[in-house]
Amino acid sequence: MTELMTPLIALLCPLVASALILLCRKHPNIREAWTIAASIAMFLLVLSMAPLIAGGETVRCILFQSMFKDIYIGFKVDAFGEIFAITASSLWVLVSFYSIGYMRALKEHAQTRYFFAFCFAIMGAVGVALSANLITLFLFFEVITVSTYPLVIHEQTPEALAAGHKYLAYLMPAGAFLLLGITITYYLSGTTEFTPGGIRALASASPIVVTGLFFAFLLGFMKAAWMPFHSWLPTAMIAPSPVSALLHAVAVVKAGVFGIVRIVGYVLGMDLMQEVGLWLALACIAGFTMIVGSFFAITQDNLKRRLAYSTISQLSYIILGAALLTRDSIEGAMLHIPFHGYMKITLFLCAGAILAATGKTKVSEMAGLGKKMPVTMLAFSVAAIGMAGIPPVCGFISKLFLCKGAYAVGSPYGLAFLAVILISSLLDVIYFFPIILTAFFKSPAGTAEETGGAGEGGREKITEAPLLMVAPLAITALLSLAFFFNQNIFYIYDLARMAISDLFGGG
Amino acid sequence: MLLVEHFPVIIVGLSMFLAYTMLLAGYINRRLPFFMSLAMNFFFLFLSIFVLNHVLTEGPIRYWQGGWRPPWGIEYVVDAMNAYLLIIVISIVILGLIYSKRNVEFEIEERKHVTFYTLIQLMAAGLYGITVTGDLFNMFIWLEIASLTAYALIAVAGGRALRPAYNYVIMGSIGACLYIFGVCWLYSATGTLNFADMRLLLPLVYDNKAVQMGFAMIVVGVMIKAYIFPLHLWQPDVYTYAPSTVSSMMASVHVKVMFYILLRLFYSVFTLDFIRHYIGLDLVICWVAAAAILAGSIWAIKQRNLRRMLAYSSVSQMGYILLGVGLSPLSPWGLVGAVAHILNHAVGKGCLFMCAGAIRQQEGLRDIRDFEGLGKKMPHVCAAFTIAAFSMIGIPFTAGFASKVFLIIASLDASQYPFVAVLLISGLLNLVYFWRVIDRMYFARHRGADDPAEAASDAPATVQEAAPSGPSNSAKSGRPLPLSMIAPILALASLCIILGVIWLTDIPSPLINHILSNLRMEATI
Amino acid sequence: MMEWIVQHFLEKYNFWIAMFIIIIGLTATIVKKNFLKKLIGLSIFQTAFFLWVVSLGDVGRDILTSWGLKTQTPPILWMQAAEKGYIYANPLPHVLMLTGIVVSAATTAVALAIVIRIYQKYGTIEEDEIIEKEMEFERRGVL
Amino acid sequence: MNLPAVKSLTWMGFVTAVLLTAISLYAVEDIPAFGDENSAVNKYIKLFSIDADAGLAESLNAGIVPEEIKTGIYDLGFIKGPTCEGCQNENYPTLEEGSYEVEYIEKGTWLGGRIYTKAGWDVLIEEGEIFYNEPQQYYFISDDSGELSVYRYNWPVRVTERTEEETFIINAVTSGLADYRGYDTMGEETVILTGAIGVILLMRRRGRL
Amino acid sequence: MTPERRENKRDVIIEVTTNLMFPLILLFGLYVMIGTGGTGGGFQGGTILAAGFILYITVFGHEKGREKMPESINALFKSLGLFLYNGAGWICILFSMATAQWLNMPAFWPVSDFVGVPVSRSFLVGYMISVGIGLTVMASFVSQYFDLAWKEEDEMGGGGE
Repeated sequence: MTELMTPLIALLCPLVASALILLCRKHPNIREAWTIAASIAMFLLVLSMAPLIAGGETVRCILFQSMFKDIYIGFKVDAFGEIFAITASSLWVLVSFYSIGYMRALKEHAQTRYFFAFCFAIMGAVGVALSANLITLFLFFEVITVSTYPLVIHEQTPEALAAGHKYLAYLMPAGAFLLLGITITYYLSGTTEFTPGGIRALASASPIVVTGLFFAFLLGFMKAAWMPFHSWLPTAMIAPSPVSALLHAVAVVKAGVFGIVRIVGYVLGMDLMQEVGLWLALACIAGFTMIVGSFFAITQDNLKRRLAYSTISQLSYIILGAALLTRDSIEGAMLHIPFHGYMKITLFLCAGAILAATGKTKVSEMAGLGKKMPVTMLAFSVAAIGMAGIPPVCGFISKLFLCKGAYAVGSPYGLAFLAVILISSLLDVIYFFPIILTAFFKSPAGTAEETGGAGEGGREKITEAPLLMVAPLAITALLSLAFFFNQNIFYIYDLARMAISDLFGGG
Repeated sequence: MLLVEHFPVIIVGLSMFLAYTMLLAGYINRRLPFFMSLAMNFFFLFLSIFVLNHVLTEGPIRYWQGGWRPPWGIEYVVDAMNAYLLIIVISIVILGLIYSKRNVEFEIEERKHVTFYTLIQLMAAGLYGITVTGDLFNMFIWLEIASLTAYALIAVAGGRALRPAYNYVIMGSIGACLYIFGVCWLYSATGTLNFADMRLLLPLVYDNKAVQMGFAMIVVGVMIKAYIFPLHLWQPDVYTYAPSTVSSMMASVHVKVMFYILLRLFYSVFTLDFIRHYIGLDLVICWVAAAAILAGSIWAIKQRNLRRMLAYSSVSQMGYILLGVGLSPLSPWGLVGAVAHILNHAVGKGCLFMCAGAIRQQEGLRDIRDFEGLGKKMPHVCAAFTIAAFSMIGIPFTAGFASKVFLIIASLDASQYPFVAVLLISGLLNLVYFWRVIDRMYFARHRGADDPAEAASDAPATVQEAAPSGPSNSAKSGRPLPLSMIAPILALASLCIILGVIWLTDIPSPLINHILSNLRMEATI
Repeated sequence: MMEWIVQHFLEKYNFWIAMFIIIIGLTATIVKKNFLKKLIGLSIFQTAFFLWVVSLGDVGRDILTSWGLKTQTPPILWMQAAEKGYIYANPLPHVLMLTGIVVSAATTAVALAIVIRIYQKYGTIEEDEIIEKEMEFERRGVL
Repeated sequence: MNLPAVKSLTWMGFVTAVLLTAISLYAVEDIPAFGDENSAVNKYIKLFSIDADAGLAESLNAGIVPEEIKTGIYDLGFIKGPTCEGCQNENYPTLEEGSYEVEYIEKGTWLGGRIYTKAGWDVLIEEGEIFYNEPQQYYFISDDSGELSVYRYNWPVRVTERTEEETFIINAVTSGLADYRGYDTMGEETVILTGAIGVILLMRRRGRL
Repeated sequence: MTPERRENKRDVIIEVTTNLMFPLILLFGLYVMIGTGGTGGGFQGGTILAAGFILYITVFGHEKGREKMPESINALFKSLGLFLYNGAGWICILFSMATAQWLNMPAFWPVSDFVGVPVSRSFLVGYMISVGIGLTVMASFVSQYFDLAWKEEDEMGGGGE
């Protein structure tokens, strides 16, 4: 337990950057320089805490005591939060480069508002990762919700507005439920601090109350897009691609699953989940979401919507891992957060690059793109293979841990969920490989040039997207490859081990 | 007698003295009254800070008017609650004055400014008087001063404001008469008018029916003034058509002071024991408050005129405060939520009404549907509006969030679970009608029925909708707003955020504990 | 029942008279559509209320019943009052109600001013007609 | 208000009338009777009563307030005392020896412009010299029907006794209006001024203001 | 309050009677205000004075009424009365007593005795207050009468919404 100001400073970076962005709205280059600087600074600050935490320490930064007894607003960085913080902040660096290229390539309007809101959203995500108790987590949760609204409706068309209203209509009641759960927790136990293994005082509450509390939290973390409360996510895909990439593959939805894992591991606790039997309900929801989400994904022709449904099903791997309550499954869940983040962001960035380069959004139109934009499509293929859990991509690692965990449950339930994991991996293959096949091996129809030429912008020849867009997605693809060979980049693996030993004790 | 113990009476008496002087100064120069009033109110703010400091360190100030000990004479009692409210009232009055300078030049003909500012100062004097007095009948006098000035100030807008103003005169007079009627019933049972003395005498006659009915009459009379839900009929038109300065001042402080009468009655004259056991009113109050919250929000969703929407929103927000008061016998957090929301709502709603007036002055817009692209034209005002709207909704890091959390904790602590649902739902309803405006300001490009909330509200809204649609037929000064109007708006908006952070910390807890102990609550937080 | 009437009705007739007039005034205030009639009702209400409060200060009931024919006197102190056995009425209700009368007078003045403005604007002081005129204004879009 | 609102006002009027009738029927039993000079408004309010054993009367005749009555008054919080919780101490004096005087009054005597329908003791507590700001309490202890009832005198008694020596005004209404409650009167004049200014603001069409 | 204005026919009897009664009414008002033994009667006296002025205005019309009671003098009276009343309190605050003790505390007895009638030591401030109340009441009622009885078609409404 060491007291450091690092988390506060790390969170101040995007805050200051947003103010500077507003000030420099007349000069685009300076404005985006601030974004880059803030993202790199925050990433380094977050990373600087990693070795300390991987060594078993916990960094704590108490901002102030609140009027409620023994509740403070502050940050306590443990291993699990550090994993998510590293993921979000490292991806922000790449995405800020990417979004500069994207916004300029498509000549979007209101770029100042875009970068301004982006800073706040990232601050919310990292704040959720670093927060010490439920109150702090709630504050940053609402910050995420409010600040992503301008990004979702960035197009400002009626459809975008309708999508934004749907987004709020789902997430604001979620916030209300979360607040309800937090207040009930405080009322029952007198504290909302995250304690590994769960808050002791909750164990004495009656099972009905605990069940209601759990479902209040589950509804509160609707950001995790578990079915049947998922439909805001595909609708929100109307946002620009970097937004979809960072927010709907990483920040928002990962914050949701992060919260669920927090609840399972650090508020209710494994023992309580076990004895009340909530783990089964959670696991069933997750399994249902995995299978049905994959089926939805197969039916989609729009690339981003297909990715969105794939996100829905992949997030449920994490929820399932948390629900199974075994060492390996929770470790797999924790590892799947960064791994899925890197792979899924690669896919979204590729989709954005394709859109920027060719103006194509449908899978069926992508015939022959593999030759015209080889780097993009290669990165896409790598990420898609990883999604399906096929080595040599890091998706394999996390899914391996999940399968071990599911097997370790032992009971028929465990085997059933093992089967669910395998089936949904198969479904992943089914909905990803056609894209790769179409892109590489299917030669465009006879009028390919016309269709290519008829792409927006009326360009005669389809080439790669600008470098600012291609480089980040290449980097993420390489990272997701590298994680297969060395899981310990950014101390991810040590942090996961440390979190597991926090939760289950021993080593 | 310490000098600081003179400060409350100096604030009240000097503001009346100032008002008489402003009337004469108007003969010298028509601009003079405004500056006199502004300077003196700054002086009063200075004094009131000393008063709060003295109260927190030394204890309540008891000041005997004319040197007559209570119950023979009139007594001024200033404890933590009064001092807290006094600072709020004075600061909002100062900001309203700064705002009103150019706004009044736009809205009211120039030759009426002297009397206008004199009446504003008199209204401030009445509010200060209500805040510091410790005598039931004396409170009636200040109540009448504040109400009379409000009637005239509303009606001066002329036009559509006249009939609402007259309705307010009638309803307000009935309310004041019910108040004094109930006071005289209490007087007929105890023979005294002083708060402290009556608090000592009343337990002897708690089962006296005249006392119970007098209590009920006072509560109803004050509820009319504070437009608690079933008695709010006069309010929306008044707030819609009054001059912007007046409606912002009334919505932010006037109604708070009216509500303070209720607080003082509940906690300092009667006891929560009486309210619970002799008339069993606490849960009734809670349910009335819940009805007020929901009904106000739902009516606000149906509105298209911005200020009318804000008026109905005030109805629901007063329900928050009343809910806190109703929960306080069961949990101290209820009173904390009420006390916190008095400040938060004063700041936020004042800012919103000022924004409405500013929008009307620059662009001539009243109808929400005409707000497209307003964020580009008046960025500061729209940003302030957004922040204050967040505070009303209860987004974290704004002021409203704190009071919402206090009230939820209170209703859990009192094990009155339905009100938790009411609070959360009303937060979502606030989201609906405020987000409509924010969408219009910043994001909407196309006008029409693309907004589902508005398409839903088409049919019912036509009946009771008053504002003519379209910016065509309204006076507007195309010029950009002067700094003297933008500065108070931004000040209030930043206060929303600063308070939102301060309420999260434990900085206010000494003040809260003083207020709880001065209002005779046993528990502390 | 009989003694209830004697005790609470006949011996408190001041209260009942006052309440009767108060109810008349209050009902007229709320129900009447004519603004001047509303105002008149309000004045009736307030005046009846003052009447009751002043009658609270009346003393001398027990004198008439038990100590022969002595009576009360206004609370203006004079030397022989005590030995002549006069007793003083209660000054406080008079004090309060002098203030209340003034307040009601000021309220009436402001209300009258508003009524005159309304008459100058709409040409009528009947609430229904005024509301119809406002609807018509809306349709025409003036003001 | 719009048309439906007006209709609802009509109903509100009748409801108010019925409510007021019901309220007066309910509460009339505790309204003081017309001309009752012993009512709380006109003379005193009864605090409590204890049964009179022999000792109390003698001690009162000897000019000493017995302990039972003292503790009773303490517990009500009127007087600075050991058991006074949260009462306005600085407003009320102590009930110590020598700080009060007791005199016995026959039934039916006129004194200070008021009439005694019960026999009993007048207890006047005061500290400091007879002028402003000295704490005062007036109590009356009646010994009717074998029990001692303790009353506290109210405003009119004290004023009709003291107004001439304190304010040099023989008209008690005026002294109350202009001195004891003079601040009310100042507010009242301000209300008149407010009305006048409001009328000017609304109506005046010529002249400077 | 009919909007069309009738030209007022002069009536000799009424005008002569008013001319006779007007000073007497004012004199009686002054007597009620300050003539009685003690203080008090400010409000009543002021009302009687106002009644006299209102009678005069009713008979002779606004123009002559304004000659008798100009607007500026009216406003001066309105404020002056309250200055007297309020000022009495301020003097006491300056001497660091509680407000509105009407100066009859021992510190001020010499002053009062020097000025005053022996029966009443609060002579000074008592009369200050009576005269103040009377002035304010008279001026306020007269100005209210001026404004309310003012028949003039003005513009429809003000700048309201």
